[in-house]
Amino acid sequence: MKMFDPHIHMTSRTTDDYAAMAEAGIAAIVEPAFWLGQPRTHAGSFEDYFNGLLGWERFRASQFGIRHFCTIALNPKEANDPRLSEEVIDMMPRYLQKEGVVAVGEIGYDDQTDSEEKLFERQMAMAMEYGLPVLIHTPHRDKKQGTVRSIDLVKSMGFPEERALIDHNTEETLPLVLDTGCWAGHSIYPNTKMDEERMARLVKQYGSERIIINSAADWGISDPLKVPKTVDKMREMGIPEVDIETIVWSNPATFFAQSGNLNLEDIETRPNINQTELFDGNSVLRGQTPIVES
Amino acid sequence: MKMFDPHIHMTSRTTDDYAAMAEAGIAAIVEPAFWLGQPRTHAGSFEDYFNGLLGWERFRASQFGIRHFCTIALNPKEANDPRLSEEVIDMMPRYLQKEGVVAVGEIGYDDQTDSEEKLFERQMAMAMEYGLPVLIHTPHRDKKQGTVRSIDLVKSMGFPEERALIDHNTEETLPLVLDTGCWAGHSIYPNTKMDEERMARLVKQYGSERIIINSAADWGISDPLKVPKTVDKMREMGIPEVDIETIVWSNPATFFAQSGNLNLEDIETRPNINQTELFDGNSVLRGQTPIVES
Amino acid sequence: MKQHLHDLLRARAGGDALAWLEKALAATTPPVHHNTLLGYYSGASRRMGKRALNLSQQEQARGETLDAELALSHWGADEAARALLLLTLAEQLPPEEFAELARRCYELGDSREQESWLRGLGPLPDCARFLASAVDACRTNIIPVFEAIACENPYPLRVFPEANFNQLILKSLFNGIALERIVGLEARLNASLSRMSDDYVSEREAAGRTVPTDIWLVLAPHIAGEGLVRVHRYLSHEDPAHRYWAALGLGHHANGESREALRARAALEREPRVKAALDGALARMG
Amino acid sequence: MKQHLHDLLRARAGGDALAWLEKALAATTPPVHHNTLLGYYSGASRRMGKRALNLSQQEQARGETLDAELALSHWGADEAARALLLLTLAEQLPPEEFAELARRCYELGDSREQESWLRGLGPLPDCARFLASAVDACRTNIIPVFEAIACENPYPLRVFPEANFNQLILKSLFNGIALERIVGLEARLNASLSRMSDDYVSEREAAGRTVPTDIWLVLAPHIAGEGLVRVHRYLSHEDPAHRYWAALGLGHHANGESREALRARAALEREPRVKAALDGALARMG
Repeated sequence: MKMFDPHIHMTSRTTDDYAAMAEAGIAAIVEPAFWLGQPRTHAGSFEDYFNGLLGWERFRASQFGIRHFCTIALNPKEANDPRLSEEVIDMMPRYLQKEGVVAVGEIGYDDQTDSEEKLFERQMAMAMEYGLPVLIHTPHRDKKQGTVRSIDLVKSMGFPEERALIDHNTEETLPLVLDTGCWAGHSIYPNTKMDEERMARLVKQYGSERIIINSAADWGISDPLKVPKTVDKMREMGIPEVDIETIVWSNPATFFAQSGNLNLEDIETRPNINQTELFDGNSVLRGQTPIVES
Repeated sequence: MKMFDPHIHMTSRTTDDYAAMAEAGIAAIVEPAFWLGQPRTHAGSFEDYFNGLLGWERFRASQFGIRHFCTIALNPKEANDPRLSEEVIDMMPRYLQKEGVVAVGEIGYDDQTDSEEKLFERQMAMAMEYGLPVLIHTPHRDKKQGTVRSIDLVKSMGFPEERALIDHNTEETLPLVLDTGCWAGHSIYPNTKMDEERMARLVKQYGSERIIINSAADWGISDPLKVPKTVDKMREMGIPEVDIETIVWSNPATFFAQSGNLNLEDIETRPNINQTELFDGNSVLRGQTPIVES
Repeated sequence: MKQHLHDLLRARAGGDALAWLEKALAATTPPVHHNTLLGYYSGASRRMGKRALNLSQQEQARGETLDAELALSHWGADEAARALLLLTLAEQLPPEEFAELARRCYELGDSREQESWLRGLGPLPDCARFLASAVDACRTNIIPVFEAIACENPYPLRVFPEANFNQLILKSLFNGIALERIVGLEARLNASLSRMSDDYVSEREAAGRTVPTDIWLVLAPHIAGEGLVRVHRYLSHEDPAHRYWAALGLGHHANGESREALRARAALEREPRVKAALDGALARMG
Repeated sequence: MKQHLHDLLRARAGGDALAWLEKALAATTPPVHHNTLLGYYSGASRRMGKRALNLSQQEQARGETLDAELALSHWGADEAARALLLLTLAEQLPPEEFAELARRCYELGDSREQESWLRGLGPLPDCARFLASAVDACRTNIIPVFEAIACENPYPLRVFPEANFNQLILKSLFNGIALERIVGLEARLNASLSRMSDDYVSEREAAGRTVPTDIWLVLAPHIAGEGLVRVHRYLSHEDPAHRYWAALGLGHHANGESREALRARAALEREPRVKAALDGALARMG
């Protein structure tokens, strides 16, 4: 089964991960701009990071036949330094017009401070201006309250609900999101947050409409194969194939296609891998026997 | 056997890698500052990168009982923008006084341009001023010439040869390095550059004195377990244990101890791992069952 | 405090280290070369060592007259030297220049430097001006850095607004950090914190996961309705740690609603530590 | 060239795309808002599409009168639009402002934008001022970006100093890029390049690895001594590709030292393509 991991931070992952993901059937990914484990102190770091998402990371993915898209934003964890946030916000319009960018994100709340809210709102407005969907991160701490506040902001701004994906849901927040027109993301983690079995139970209870799952793998203990592993668990628990495919392919594809930068027909076919050229000591493939497809 | 990987870019590797490395016996690592696959365009990006090496990455390693050291430098691949290089060089003294910094590096040649040479020389002078060793990257292209020029620079500056580690050697460059008082590093890569068997043959021919091996694992196809795998190959080919231990432990430890920031007695004992505190959705260990050692 | 730190270091450091320290302190005389100062701030770990100060009884007593809540005994020599350096700078520089340089010490610090900086915040003059950095430090994933601001540190108690203080408590719970380590927690209990903690317990229970046993200390005081029923349930939990902290938390409850539940439990309780907590809570209610 | 690109796009793009293009071109009238221009530069892929121009015979002929070495037929519509935008800007802005904005288009570009920029460098007025960026592009690991400057692009031939040109050739060899794709290679052969290539072959052989078959084209022309002996050895290699490129390279050899070796091989050679190369090389030597 062809799968889509709509939230994974490949910048912090290895080519071994890319190879394993491709092998497991993952054909397309979205890498949201987030933080890197430690706050950055310069806007220039964000520029280099965004350039990396749109250049180097996209190329790394292509070497394994995986289509790489990204979202661009100032994340809430780094939204509290006013000097830095102004500069980052100023550079965003340049990036929001690029073809690999399928949403504004991750935006949302972390500590639920006033400055987070201000930047959340400003970036929602930018998404409206550039006709892009938004990927909304919900906080780890005080999650339910953060989810309610996020939904309230979507509604009060008149943001089109079908273009908002509210992520990292749990048993308690999912029904709140499904009561709106927003999409509901779930991050499947090793041993914590949401796991495969709990996810499968939620699908049994709520169905597949507007339900999305992801691995959110990054620099922490996480697993880039959580989407395929959850597929296995859903099968084991008797969820129909059509629902599984909706959740791990059609839903994320349809959601991000709203950006105009993800073509549903294009992503149905895997891009050709051409690794013949990669013999350089500095390329991802350092002289390994190349895979060539015609 | 306790092992030291003296050249590995963990910023681009996962916690799965840390776990596998610790399991294989790797107890200490050096992460040299290098580039990230794509040139950075702002000095602020370097500041955030250096801070990451000394903060976040060191913490990640500690969670797996691995001691993390780093080297600081403006690498030759990014040494050609004069605006950027001046700013980065200006910030280096602040970092060279920090306790986790065991050398100036990676410095050296990439395209072997004049601006690379100028920055190579300036950073060698800084290493002399701050009493630090240097880690010298040799180029992929025109490697032999680049190695000869690097050795010439060490000699012409009167840099103490025992404090210079010339890296990425091959069959052709190793004898040139051993003819000096410098140390010779070797990067063991999957399928290319130096491999386990060729390395073992070099050890048979040249012995273990001033010989160092590393994985140089990073964002490309590379293998963070190349040091232990080369140990296996050396054993298989009958190299005495004492030589193996010299190469994968004493040599790198002795070399970097010259910085004054790596204590040979300290690193003999593995640091206690205390993972009990790591339940945060944002820490490396997201609620996994903690490992506790007393 | 400056004098005290200086004396503590003089009583411990060797000649080379002290000579280095005096050189560093001399560099605080204006005009101050910022990069030089940043170098000294970094160099402290290497030059002064990281051994804990381990105060004598007399030193401890003197420290307590200066600031009873500062855990100086656990500070490393390098950390004391860094705090001394900043205190000296604060006297020498105009306030704005000092604040700017102090912030750079934090921003450019490795973990140990950041920990030192956070531990040393309280004694700085007008320390509230560094609130933004201290709050930012709470976002870190580097647990020792988080602990440096959250644990055994009076700064959050004295300076953090309620919302930031509550986030700090919640993050401590997430990270398995014992709430006992937070200075002055009982003085900062509030209704929002009870509500947030209660939501967290609901989330954990819905996910079929365990709950930190000491959460009741911050959850119980301002809870009502179903939340209070749940605390009463944990008051009879098979894990005595739950019973202990539930009793302690209920002792801070704003009204007497829990008196019956505490009495009923006290009649059954066999564990001496829990029994004492139950009795203590009942006594608080009068 | 500007007019030509504009005509090519008009002949291909739909109404919406053309309307967008005219708006983008109108934005080049001073005072130019740089961020707006950067937005247009990015937007070209989405608005104009990425289909290759595929020139008609007539269009091809016209293009060749303007620049015989530019591979316009392979450019995407977005790339032509980007080149047109920069050419128009160059006419509208003072040189320094233009250069600064053009550089930002490169630095902030995603891979496709950077590729477009590099391919479009040659036609820009005073294009040598962008040498530093073009050389920097050669450091990339993103192979399509490297190919955009190295392959089917006359810019390195015309502007790169010898050292940079040689690095470009070596990197092409490392990356398995056919040297035939480098425009004007035969005009830029040099002694350093032969020496560097010879060292590379030595390194590969010492490591027990294969050697790129077309390396002889750049290695042979200025080689002597053992290096020349090695070329002669590969002139009889079992792989006809080695024999072919060795013959071609020796045809460019500065002196006649190889005449005997070429004749001897020509007498034995059965492969028509290699035979033709041997005969050609001998003919060049006269």
